[in-house]
Amino acid sequence: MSDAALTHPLVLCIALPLLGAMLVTALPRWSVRLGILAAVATAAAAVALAATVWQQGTLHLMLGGWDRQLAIALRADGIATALVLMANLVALGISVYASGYFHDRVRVRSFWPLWLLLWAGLNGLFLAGDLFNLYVMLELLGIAAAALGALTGNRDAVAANLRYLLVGLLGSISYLLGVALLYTAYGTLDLGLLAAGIADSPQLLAVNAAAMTLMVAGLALKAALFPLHFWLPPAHANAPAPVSAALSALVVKAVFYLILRLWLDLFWPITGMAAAMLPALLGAVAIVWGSWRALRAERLKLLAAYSTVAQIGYLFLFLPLLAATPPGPARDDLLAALLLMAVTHGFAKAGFFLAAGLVQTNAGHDRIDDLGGTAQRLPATTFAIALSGSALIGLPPSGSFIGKWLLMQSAIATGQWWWVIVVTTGSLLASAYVFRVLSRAFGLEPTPMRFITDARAEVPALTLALVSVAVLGLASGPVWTLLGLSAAGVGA
Amino acid sequence: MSWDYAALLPGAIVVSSLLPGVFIFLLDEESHVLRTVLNLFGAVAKLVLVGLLIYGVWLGQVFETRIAIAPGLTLVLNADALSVLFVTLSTVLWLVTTVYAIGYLEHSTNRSRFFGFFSLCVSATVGIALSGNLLTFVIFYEVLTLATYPLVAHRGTPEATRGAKIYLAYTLSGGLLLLVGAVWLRTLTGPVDFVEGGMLGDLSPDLHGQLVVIFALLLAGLGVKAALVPLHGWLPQSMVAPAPVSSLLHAVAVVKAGAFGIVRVVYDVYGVTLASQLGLLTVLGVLASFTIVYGSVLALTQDGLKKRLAYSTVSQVSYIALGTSLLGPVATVGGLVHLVHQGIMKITLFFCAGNYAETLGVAKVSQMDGIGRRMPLTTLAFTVGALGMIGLPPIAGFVSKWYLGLGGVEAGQHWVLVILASSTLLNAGYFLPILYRAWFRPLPAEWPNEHHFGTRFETMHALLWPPVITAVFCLLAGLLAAAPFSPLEWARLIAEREYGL
Amino acid sequence: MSAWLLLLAWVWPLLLVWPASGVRFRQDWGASTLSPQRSAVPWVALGPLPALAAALLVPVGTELPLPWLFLGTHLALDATGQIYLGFTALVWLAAGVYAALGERGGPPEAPAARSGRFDALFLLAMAGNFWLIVGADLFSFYVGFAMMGIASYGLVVHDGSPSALWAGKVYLVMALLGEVALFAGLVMLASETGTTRPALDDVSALGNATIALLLLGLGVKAGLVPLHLWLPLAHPAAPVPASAVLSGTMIKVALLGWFRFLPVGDLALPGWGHWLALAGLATMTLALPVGLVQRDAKVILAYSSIAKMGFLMTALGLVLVEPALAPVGVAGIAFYAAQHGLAKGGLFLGVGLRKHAGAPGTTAQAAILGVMVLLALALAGAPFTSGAVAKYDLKPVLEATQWTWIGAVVAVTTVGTALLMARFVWVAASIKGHAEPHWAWPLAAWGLLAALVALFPFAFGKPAAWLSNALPVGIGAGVAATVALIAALQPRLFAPFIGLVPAGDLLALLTPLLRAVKEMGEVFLEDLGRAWSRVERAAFAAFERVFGTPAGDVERGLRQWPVAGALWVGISAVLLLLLLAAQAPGGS
Amino acid sequence: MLIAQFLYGGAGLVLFTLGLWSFLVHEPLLRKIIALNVTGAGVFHVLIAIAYRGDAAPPDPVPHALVLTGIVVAVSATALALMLGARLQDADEEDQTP
Repeated sequence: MSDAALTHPLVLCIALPLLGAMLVTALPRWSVRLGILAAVATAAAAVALAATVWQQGTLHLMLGGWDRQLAIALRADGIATALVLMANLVALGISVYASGYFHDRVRVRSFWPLWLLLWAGLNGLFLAGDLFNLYVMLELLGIAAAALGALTGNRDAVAANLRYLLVGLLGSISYLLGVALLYTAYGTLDLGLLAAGIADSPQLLAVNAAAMTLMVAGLALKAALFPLHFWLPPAHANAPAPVSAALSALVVKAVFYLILRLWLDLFWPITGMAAAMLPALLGAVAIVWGSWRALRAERLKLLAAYSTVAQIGYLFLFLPLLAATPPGPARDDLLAALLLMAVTHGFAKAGFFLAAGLVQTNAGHDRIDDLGGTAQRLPATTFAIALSGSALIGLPPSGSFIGKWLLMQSAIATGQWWWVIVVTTGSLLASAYVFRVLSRAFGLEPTPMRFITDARAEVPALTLALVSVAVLGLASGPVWTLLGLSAAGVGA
Repeated sequence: MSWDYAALLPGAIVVSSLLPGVFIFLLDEESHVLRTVLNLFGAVAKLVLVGLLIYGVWLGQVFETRIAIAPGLTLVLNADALSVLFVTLSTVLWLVTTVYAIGYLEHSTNRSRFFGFFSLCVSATVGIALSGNLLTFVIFYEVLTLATYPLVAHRGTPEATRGAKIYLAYTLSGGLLLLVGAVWLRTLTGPVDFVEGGMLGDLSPDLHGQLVVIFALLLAGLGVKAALVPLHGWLPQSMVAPAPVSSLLHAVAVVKAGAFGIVRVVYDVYGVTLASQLGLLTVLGVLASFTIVYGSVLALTQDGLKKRLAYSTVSQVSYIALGTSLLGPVATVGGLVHLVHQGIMKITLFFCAGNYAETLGVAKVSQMDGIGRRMPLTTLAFTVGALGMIGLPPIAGFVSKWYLGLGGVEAGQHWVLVILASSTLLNAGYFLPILYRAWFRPLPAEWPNEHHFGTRFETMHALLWPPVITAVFCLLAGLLAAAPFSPLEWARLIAEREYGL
Repeated sequence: MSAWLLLLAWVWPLLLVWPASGVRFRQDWGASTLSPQRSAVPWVALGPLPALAAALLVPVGTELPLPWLFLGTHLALDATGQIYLGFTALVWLAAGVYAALGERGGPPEAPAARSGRFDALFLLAMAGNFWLIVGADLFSFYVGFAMMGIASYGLVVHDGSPSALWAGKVYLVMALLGEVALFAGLVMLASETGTTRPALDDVSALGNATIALLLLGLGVKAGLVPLHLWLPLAHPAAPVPASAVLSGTMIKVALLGWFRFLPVGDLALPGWGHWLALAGLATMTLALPVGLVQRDAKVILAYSSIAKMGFLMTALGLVLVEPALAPVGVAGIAFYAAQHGLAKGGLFLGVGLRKHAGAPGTTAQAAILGVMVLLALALAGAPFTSGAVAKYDLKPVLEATQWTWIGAVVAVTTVGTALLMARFVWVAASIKGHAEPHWAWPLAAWGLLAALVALFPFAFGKPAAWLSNALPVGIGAGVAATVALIAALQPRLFAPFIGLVPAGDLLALLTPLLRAVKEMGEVFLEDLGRAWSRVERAAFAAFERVFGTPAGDVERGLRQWPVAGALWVGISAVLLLLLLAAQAPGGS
Repeated sequence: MLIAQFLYGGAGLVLFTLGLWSFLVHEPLLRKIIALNVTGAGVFHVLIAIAYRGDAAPPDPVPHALVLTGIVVAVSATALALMLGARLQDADEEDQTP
């Protein structure tokens, strides 16, 4: 078992970036090359993992040879696999982009170890099968993210990311207390065993409810659910572009993934419609408020950050709809839609931030009102913004279009039509903020002579954006397939 | 899905302009020749494919491309008689417009961007035409919005960006309403396929209330592009676009997409019978009639030639909606045939307006004195288009008007004649003074901004011949209206199928 | 084969439009603008030849179905059509020769270009005129009618003078009104009969609205009072050959339309018939006195045309009342129309010739005046003229009616017509023209036309008819002679009457009203525009207020730890409560 | 001993609450960091209390492992926070003495 286990894609996904982190720390002069190598290897492992899950269904792995109660449990079901695949491809894109982004030696040498650690944390979070490992990965992610975010070193970035770090710690501690309560009651940390325990013990309602509150509230803080998003815009807007991309596209998504896991897998028996309404309501406000603030943002990256606040809101809308939908194809559709929204946003937001970074580097600033010349000079970059922007709005043929379609369909079918109004308003506001940027690309500045000016930076941005629009929108069937293969694992 | 010829052709028709479009984006700005080759290749290839399609449909072959984008959500492209009508219109006019645009933008900037989006725009239009279900329609409808926005904003002047923003605000809001309507309808029925005669007939009467609301949503969404008053505000504003774009927006792509959508929803989703039972046709008829008159009244007051034409479009496109709103095959023929007729007439007018602006710098009606003597061919084409718009025989516009009027009377809605009569008079009111100036007033001593292109003709070839050709189309569509394969005959075929005759 | 002449009759003039216009599209546009040289070939004169040939060679009853053309075309020639085609082609021919070889274009700034335009429009109107005659389906009629109507606008405003422009405007507005009414009428007719080539028994079931629309639509063209307003303005304003065809042929097509689309001879329509007859009488009664007080020869002729059309409408009305009269009536009306068309065309051309052909006082001028007197007599219906013969044919119609007084009225109008013609001759005699060269051909063509008018009674009329009508014409001549004598002795006696009513009579009353309405509309639109722009400005200002000010950092408060923490704790507490409440006994 | 377990656990919860309160209310960074550590300590207390499985049985190793890991995490996080805080202070001082 253990020999085979070490080369299992589940393990490799976590081990490779860790190994890479160690290597780049040990050999800082080679950090870019080693970093890229680790990135490619990790992404390959993630693809291999996806292929395995595609063929075999949900994977389980107990590391260390101990029994289920104690072992480090790894697990990859459809949701996790889809997110891992998304995260790793996005991370690969970010890595390529980052390899040309930093020029200052100190930054280059700090970036790669932290980045690979963050990556390991991400994969760990998606794949961990027990609450404690989830906690460790959560902390790893939080610390690495805050450190990366502060990398630019300017005052605003440091202040914002210090706040982010503290928020993250507070959330983690809250989560840990919840874990402690659950362990008190059930004596296990394994997700599967706990789920069974909670389902069988309605009498432990108070403990369950308290644990859930602590964990979900802690995570909601880290997931920046309105009004707990206060830390996000400054932190994401002031980080270096590749870091912003990772933070907005991946880190927040990973935390949401954990909430979803808890909500659907663990606490499903005790979460009623009422409880689901609260996050959804906050999500709805997040959509409107986040989009509005994005529209009013003066800087491109701040706009993108607020857009993340809004986009996270969409994901929370799914909770009451899931609560109202009995298991069956309709619920599968809903889960797929949720996943599709998350994945699409991952690709799109990463592409957006990378492109924004390019604009910022080129113009020397990212004030939207003064971007005219730059936007027109960089057609490929502007295209990336346009494509990812349409995915953010939810225009066809992006993945989020299908997500929103199914979301609205479910809202109407379950009688919760008010979410349709929210989604519509959000889309309108999103159009407004996206096109506010794009309209800068049409000016009287000289014609750009070629499409791509800086391939290493523009190709990743454009590719990510393109995936969010064309691939996910026109071929989202695999998401269902992945879900179907692991239908047993999710909430049902 | 099987990948045989019949399953590939509709998809190939969409892709035939999409792929060149993508390559054009990637081209360097200086690659004039390659870009022109790609443009023309796309246009001609599409024309050939559409030719194959017409032939196949005529033989009774069924063409359908299906791509499952998600379980239960399928992109369907197929060709029924109605699609063929719109596809042919777009493809033919696209070829003409491409030639025109190549000439028009000869020395302009950002051509790769322009022609890239131009191709996307046509791909989306053709996609709309071939959509086999509401989902597909919605997707291409939105893509069309996105593809046309950069074209409207192309000039980059403050007015252009402003016009483009207004365009976007209207069309995206409309698109959302359409989306909500489509989603809602889907929750009631499952996939909403376009079926001749409608697919909601069997629905329980309990749901009729919801159907009315859904229709309102769909109509609001489609009405924006079709420029139904009061949703028409974007259209005159988007006149800042270059002339080929205005032509495309007003004649082929955008407004037609809206009107075509209304036709689809009424005939192939609701079915005329149900739509009439629910009172929806009356609403549509009233809106269309109001738009027809209102648009023309506003056109009377415009001095800007393109603005006048834009308001004229507002008015004329509603003929299609009017035809749709009248129960009975004759009116249907009138509405459908106007889809084509308005297209060829209006594109002629816009080409001519572009020629005046490019050649002489004339953009206002008040500057057009004697212009017929400086640009006789262009002005002849303009005259044919304008008289056609008024509905004078034997030009195409009369054919539409005749069928609309007859359809109205057959449906017992005699007021339609009043609308048509007022529209005729109003159209005459804003077109004939232009013709009077152009042909009967003396020339000015100097034109605002005159160019010579070194040809023996009044302007460069690429600008001159497209309007002449479309003007000939206008005449032929009228003179040969009863001949086989004329737009009228196709419209008759469609109407027969929709009414199961 | 001869059936194809029906097609050629109107296609041929269309084919000539291009060469006649003299336009060259390839030229050095930098150096000059379009100034087409008048072609050496008299294209315009060649235009009516196939139509004339068709009238002479194509047997009645010939049909040429062309289902692919337009909305399904069916060309055919019936007896009425043959008469119409004949006289129409003749008048167009004479006018065409005049236009091609005599008339020299408008004002000096661009005479050549303007005449190219004139020739093209002249041929278009001609083609329309022929098409509507040879077309048996209502589309052909409408196409021809519209082509003729719109192209004629260009003929009316040809010389570009303010009065011509005004006349053109009035003409165009009324023509369009007529056209939309006709369109609506035809649509309803097609709907009610289910065919676009209505036979007599098809149209017997027309609704009242349809009939009303057809009467109105064609009534404009026919000069039915009060729809005649354009006529006395437009006919004189147009150049002479255009006036000739406007008055000679174009206004007659209204009658043809009524023959085709009303149940003439099939169904008694006493209501509509009487109305039409009365309207015709009213038209005559108004036109004759107003015509008498006009100064301009062409205006007098225009009023005479109105009066004649009034007479024909009366006759048609009576036929509508009594279907049995139709065989006689329809032929009679057609003949009368033909006779009037030829005579009136001749008179209009004569006015032109008086002005330009030869110096005043020459023999040629005297001869022209002599021929004009002859034509005027024919028009007045003097014995041994075509007028008398034509009217004789309509006698049965007038006598059959129960309105016995109508004979008296018609007699009075005959007197009136004679007076009007006398007034015309008086005015025409005093025309002082200036000589222009090259008048041989126009004179020859005109002479031919006049000869036809002169021979008309002997060719078509029964001898019994030659002397009819003598009494009223005689009375008219007598009165006219008396008046002329008095006027010659004491010119100031009648002077106050001349010009008492301006050309266009009722229009003079209407114009201020129309102007007021227009101004009101403009004020209204302006107010509307102002109100709208105020709303727009307000909205824009509101938009600016929001988006013009910097967004600021409104989340600063939220980022205060106590605030954020309290929210966090609060949300947690609510979540906990919701979880507990949902699961508590009694909770849902 | 059950009472001791409860007391220990209860004290942990109290510490958690106090730490939380202090973290939210007090502005200086150092106090916040300390408060967070106190909060963490509260959780660790609870975990240690859980580990007790009666006098006879050895304590449960899992909570202990959690605590140990938690401490490591807390230490590194504290270090990072302090470093960021120091950099912030540097930046502020630079601002004040240009």
